[in-house]
Amino acid sequence: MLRKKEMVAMLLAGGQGSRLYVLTQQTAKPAIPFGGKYRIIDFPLSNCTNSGIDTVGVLTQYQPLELNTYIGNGQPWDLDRMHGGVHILPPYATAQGGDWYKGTANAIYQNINFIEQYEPEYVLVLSGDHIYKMNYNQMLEFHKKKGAAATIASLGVSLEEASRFGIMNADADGVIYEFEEKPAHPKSTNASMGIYIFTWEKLKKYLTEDEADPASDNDFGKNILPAMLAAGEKMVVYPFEGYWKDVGTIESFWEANMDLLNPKIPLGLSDPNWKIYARHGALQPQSIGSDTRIVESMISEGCRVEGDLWYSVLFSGVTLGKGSKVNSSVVMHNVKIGKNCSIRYAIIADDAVIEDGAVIGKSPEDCVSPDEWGIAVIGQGAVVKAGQVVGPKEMIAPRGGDNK
Amino acid sequence: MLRKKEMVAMLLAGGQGSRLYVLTQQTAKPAIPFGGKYRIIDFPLSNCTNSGIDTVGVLTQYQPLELNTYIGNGQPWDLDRMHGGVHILPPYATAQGGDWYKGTANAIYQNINFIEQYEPEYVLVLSGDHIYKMNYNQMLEFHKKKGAAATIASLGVSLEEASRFGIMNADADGVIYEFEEKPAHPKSTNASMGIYIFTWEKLKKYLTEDEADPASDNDFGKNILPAMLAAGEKMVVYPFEGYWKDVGTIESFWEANMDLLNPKIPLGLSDPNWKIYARHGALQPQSIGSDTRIVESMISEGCRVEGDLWYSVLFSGVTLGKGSKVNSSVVMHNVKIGKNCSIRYAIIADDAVIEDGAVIGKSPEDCVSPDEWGIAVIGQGAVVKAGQVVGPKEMIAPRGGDNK
Amino acid sequence: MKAFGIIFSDSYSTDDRHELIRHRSASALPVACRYRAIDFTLSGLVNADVREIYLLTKRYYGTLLDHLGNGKDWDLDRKSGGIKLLTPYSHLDAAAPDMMSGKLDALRTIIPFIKEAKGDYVILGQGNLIANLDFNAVLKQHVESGADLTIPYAYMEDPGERSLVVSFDKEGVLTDVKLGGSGKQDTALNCYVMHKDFLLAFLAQANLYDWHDLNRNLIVRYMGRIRICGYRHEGYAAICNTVPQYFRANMDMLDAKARDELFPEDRPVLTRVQDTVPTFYRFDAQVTDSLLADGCDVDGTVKGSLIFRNVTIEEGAVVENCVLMQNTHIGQGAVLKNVICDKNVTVGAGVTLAGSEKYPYVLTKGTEV
Amino acid sequence: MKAFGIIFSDSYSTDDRHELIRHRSASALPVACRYRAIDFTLSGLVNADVREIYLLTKRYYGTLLDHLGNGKDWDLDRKSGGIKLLTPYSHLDAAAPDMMSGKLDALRTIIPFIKEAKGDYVILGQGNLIANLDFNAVLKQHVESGADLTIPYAYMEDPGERSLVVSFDKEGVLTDVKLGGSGKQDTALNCYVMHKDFLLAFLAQANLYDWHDLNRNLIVRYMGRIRICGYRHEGYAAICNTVPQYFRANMDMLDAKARDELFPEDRPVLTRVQDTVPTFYRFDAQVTDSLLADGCDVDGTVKGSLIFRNVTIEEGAVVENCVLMQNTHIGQGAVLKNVICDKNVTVGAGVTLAGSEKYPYVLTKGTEV
Repeated sequence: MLRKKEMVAMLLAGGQGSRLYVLTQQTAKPAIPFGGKYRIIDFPLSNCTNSGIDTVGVLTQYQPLELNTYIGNGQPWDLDRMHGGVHILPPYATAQGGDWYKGTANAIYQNINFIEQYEPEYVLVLSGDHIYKMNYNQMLEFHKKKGAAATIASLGVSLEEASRFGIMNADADGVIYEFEEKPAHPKSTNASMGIYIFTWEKLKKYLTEDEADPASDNDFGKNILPAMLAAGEKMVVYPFEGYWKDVGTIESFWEANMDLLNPKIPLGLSDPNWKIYARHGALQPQSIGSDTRIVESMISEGCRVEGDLWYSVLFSGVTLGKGSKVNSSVVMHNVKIGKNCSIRYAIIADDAVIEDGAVIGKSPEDCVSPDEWGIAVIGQGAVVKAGQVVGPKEMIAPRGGDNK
Repeated sequence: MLRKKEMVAMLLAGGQGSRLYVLTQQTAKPAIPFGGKYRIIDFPLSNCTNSGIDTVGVLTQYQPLELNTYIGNGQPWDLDRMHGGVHILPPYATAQGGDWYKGTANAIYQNINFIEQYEPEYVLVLSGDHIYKMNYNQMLEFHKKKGAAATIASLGVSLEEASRFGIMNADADGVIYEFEEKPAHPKSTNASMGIYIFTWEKLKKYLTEDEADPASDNDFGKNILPAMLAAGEKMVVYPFEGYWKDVGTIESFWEANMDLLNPKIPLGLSDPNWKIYARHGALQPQSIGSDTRIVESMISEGCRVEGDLWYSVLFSGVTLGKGSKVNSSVVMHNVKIGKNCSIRYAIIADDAVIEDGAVIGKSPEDCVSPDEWGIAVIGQGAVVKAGQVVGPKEMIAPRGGDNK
Repeated sequence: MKAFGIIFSDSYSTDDRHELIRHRSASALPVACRYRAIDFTLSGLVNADVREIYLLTKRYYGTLLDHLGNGKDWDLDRKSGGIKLLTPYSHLDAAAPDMMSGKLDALRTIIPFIKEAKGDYVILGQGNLIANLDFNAVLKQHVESGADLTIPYAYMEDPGERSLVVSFDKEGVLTDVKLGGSGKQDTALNCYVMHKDFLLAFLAQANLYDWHDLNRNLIVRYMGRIRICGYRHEGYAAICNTVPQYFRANMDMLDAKARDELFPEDRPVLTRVQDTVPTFYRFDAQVTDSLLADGCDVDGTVKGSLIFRNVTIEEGAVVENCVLMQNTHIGQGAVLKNVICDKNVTVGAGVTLAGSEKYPYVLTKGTEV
Repeated sequence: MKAFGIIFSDSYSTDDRHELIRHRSASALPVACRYRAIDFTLSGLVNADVREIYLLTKRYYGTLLDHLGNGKDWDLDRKSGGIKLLTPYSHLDAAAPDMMSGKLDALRTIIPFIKEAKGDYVILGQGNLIANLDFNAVLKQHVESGADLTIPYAYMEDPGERSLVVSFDKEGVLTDVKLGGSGKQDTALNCYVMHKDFLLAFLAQANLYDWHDLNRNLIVRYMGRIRICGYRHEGYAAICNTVPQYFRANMDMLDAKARDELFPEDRPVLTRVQDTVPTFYRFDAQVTDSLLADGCDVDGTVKGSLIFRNVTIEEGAVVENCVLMQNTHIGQGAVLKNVICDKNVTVGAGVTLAGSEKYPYVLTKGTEV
């Protein structure tokens, strides 16, 4: 009695995300809090819902508990469906034994049966570490119109940035004739956003062939796409305009949060027609005390603010004590900041406790050399003692975790 | 904002269930269809819901796709909760690497973090291969009243049966002083049903100690329970009265299905106050043709019956052609049986096709010797050709599977 | 080409002698062993991916609400959209017309919701239509034909005096309408497809001239002035405005062809899940040419009947050409012919009841005889 | 000791001059930046594990239905139980009394549902009570005290003329009641806890004698004849029968103690999730002593005010001692003092508005000034 789905989304929730250091020590990357009340995965999931895609597989094998609990039955994203909905897909054992996911392509390969249940014509492959809003349905229309085997979303970058990306060289019609991974001398500026639509029948063929090749890394970028290109499949570029950010490093993660405070950044978080959904707690309204100054900042439910806030993002349930000053920082859920603390250019993860008078981070202008400066990071649940000083670039491990 | 749960259930969905042969070749044991419209796992899940337990972890690593799709968001069992609900818990990787579940105790051990999210006082451990109705909440009241560290549900068996079970020897107050695994000379008849309530704090201690012991099999029956007894923890027997059946073999699985047709068996499937829930398709009512004889049988939605049925269970969507005779058999979902077939003492798994005139199985009285007789089993999606004869005890592999 | 749906819970033109809907919405009529009438229109909309549905209720809609529950069984428990109830007094302004008097009045009370609806096209449906309409096809034809209004119709036997019989020219444009008729007739299915803006303009007009009757004003008055096209539904269709129509529609289900038309595999009919057990056939059961729901326990003889959920038929009882709704209990040796038992009816041992084949004997809800 | 709940969507004793509830149920009053009044009673029941709740509505309950949606946000979208709507005309028999006239009449129309309810005890609640009652504790005391009827009460400032002021003897048994009073008074919270059988017997009595008023007949008439005990609620409590009461209850929320009593961590108050973004504070924002919901955009001065979701306050605007409901827009340089803006109000640039602290200036829904 199952009905077919035109397109199924497979979200690569990825590995450890080690360039986020202490932030991912106990949390899968897509589950990291972002933007005051979201987690990274809320962006691709909400994009799916808003694009009318109601069947999403989330491929994960690393620290899935938080992600699992967070996604739950999918209700916050309207993905609690009778047929379809969101499913977490970890590796599993068969009568022939079991394998961990060897690469992005292998992760999809191992879940061919999941996909085939819905008899889709197309499969959308997404990753879990990008912040953007995108209508995948429009991309699908483009894919169909072009009659492509694969369509890859592409962002126009500057020529100098291009050497940090996977670059797609395409003809005037958008048909790709070459891939270059982080080219020293880029020939074009079409950077791959890691968002693919495949005609399922084609993808299945190449996944199967790739799996049979013991030398393959079983990776989309390294193996599947080049193999398709080499075989002469029609692969096209889908130009995307708008805000897109990879949040795979501490710096880019911090920047992406700061971007939200900039009214000129075209993410449009508040657009009622393209809401970003998230799972919420049941919290009081935010309360602002008697003697505070809050400038160019974002504050969420359940915060109690008695101190000053400049250019910062407070996630829900944060307490900020009297006399404390927070500047250009990201303060995640339920962080408790005591009195007279100074916090600058820092990321403070969920449930951390910053005791009275602690000093965390520094402004770049207060640093002696550019090398001295960097974002200070306090791990989940860590305690910074009263009066303790945490320098710029320093990282404090989460409670129960290892220092670096 | 999470609220505590008094008791969390952990359901050991188990390994391959190899004594069910072709039935489990492509399906995890708890996902096997049972009783006309259920699957085995519906029984413990419905027991949980009916007992007011709304948080269930399902531990599985073998062929989870069907189970995953079946359980989905938990809605059929009313387990689609905002907080709690049913969660499939496969093995996962951490920063230190990942492990498959080594044993029943290790499976729980690996999910300590899942349990601790709910800060439960008690943990209920269930297995996924028993058919019974039980109020776990009454068992919890008993556990609390007794002040036990562990309470084990027990079935009174006959002295001769006792040597096939794990036997618990207890004093007059029900306090256990000895476990015996399949004793040749049983001292008592309290058989363990594999249903445990533990005070979580105690269980956590013994799980952690057990994990540290490299010599352990990490098994509840072999390691955890004896260790607790040896350490002098109070462990009590909870006497259960009612129908209970382990369906771990082809014979016991067939018998349990036949038991449903016997009005004297006290399972009470139809009791409106203790419904067994299941995920349903959207099917027409059952239609019965012009010239049929249906005796002592159970038929589900979507069946089209034109043939005769004696002492059999038809799952939903079965077609039975004119002139065919089915006797003492279990015919699972969407099986198509052609005309003039003879089916006796057989189990036919989902989606199998039995073409016209096929002969499957035999009645015991038609067999020359008792050794000749046994249940014939047709695997999922298998095709039995027109006129083909499948003898008693024979097994036909599922479509795409291996013969034995 | 997104559409939204508006379903009328009642037909506003049912027979007063229709005992089965005296205390329930016409949409809540139990049909075909395990459904309520509304399941067909609701599933039709869901199968066409219409997930924004307004349900306009009148009186005695409690049973209907119980049936719909939170909408989960139709996957209509959505964060935005899903099914929205518009019940009497829920949104009424003192100055608004009465939802009770006619479909057009009911529509006029919900103009603000129509304005805010997200779809461009609107499907007006009626909850007591028994047909599996392919609303995607209707919509597609509506858009491609350039019609202002599209009316689905079917070639039906004896549509009855309260139905609209329709005629079209070669291009499929409506040329004539009349009320009722015997024999096979092209009959309107009380559904309408149009652009949202067209509906709003029509309702503004209706408000200005104080029109009340939907059919009379939208179809009869506008015929020839706007482009009204028909969509021919090829499958089974029935309207249950009277008890005999209701009885016939149920009996039609015994025909496998009608059933396959009503329950095609690719457009399943969804209903409330009740978690009933399979049906048990005991030693003395003799069941032929019948449809049964789950949850029954049969030890008697059943011929050419429809047996709903949780019906018990004891040993020696004979049930012929009957419709027995949920929880009917037929005692030992009772004999029933041409009888409709509404829910929770108990027929004692040995009782004999016989109705006319044309106008069956109806035992109302909860009766014990 | 299982209980079920019955919530009255309206108080049946509100002030006619209460503009804020002219077109919405009293239960749907927006309070404390992000809640509707009913959230408190509903969450109280859910936190006491009561999952069988009947909601009795009267008029204009559309907003309330929108707020409740499918009940998911309170985890009340259950297969059996959950929240059940009893709306006018949904189940009424022609002979039944009118749900509109009084609480007792409304209860008399739902006797069949009370009979079928699964709980042994019933909690009658009122949707416009602003208090986080620990219903588990109330139930426990009710059972242990051997009372026939337990009335939760709180020591409240100026309860107002429509409230019931109660006195008890040393054993906690009700000895006196009077209407209203000024200063601090022990005030009944319009909740009642009793055994289901007691309620049914009382309703049968009410039917026989044609009683209409719940308080007068259940409490005044029975005082001294049955054992009526009080349950003292120690936390914050307010009843919003008048606009000044409503204004005061909101302003009370600026007090952290009152807020902590109303939102204890172990009994969270659940409300409809609206997926709003965090609140933005722009360069010229000056916010002090205020509560704000998510989704606001503040570039002006806000003092001692409650700002609901999606409110915009432009540069140079000053908002003091105000309650601004969802989607209020305050233009550049506007100055507001002691003002309540209902939803979707727009105040133009430079406009100055000032109400009395005791009886604030109310701008009704959608007003543009």
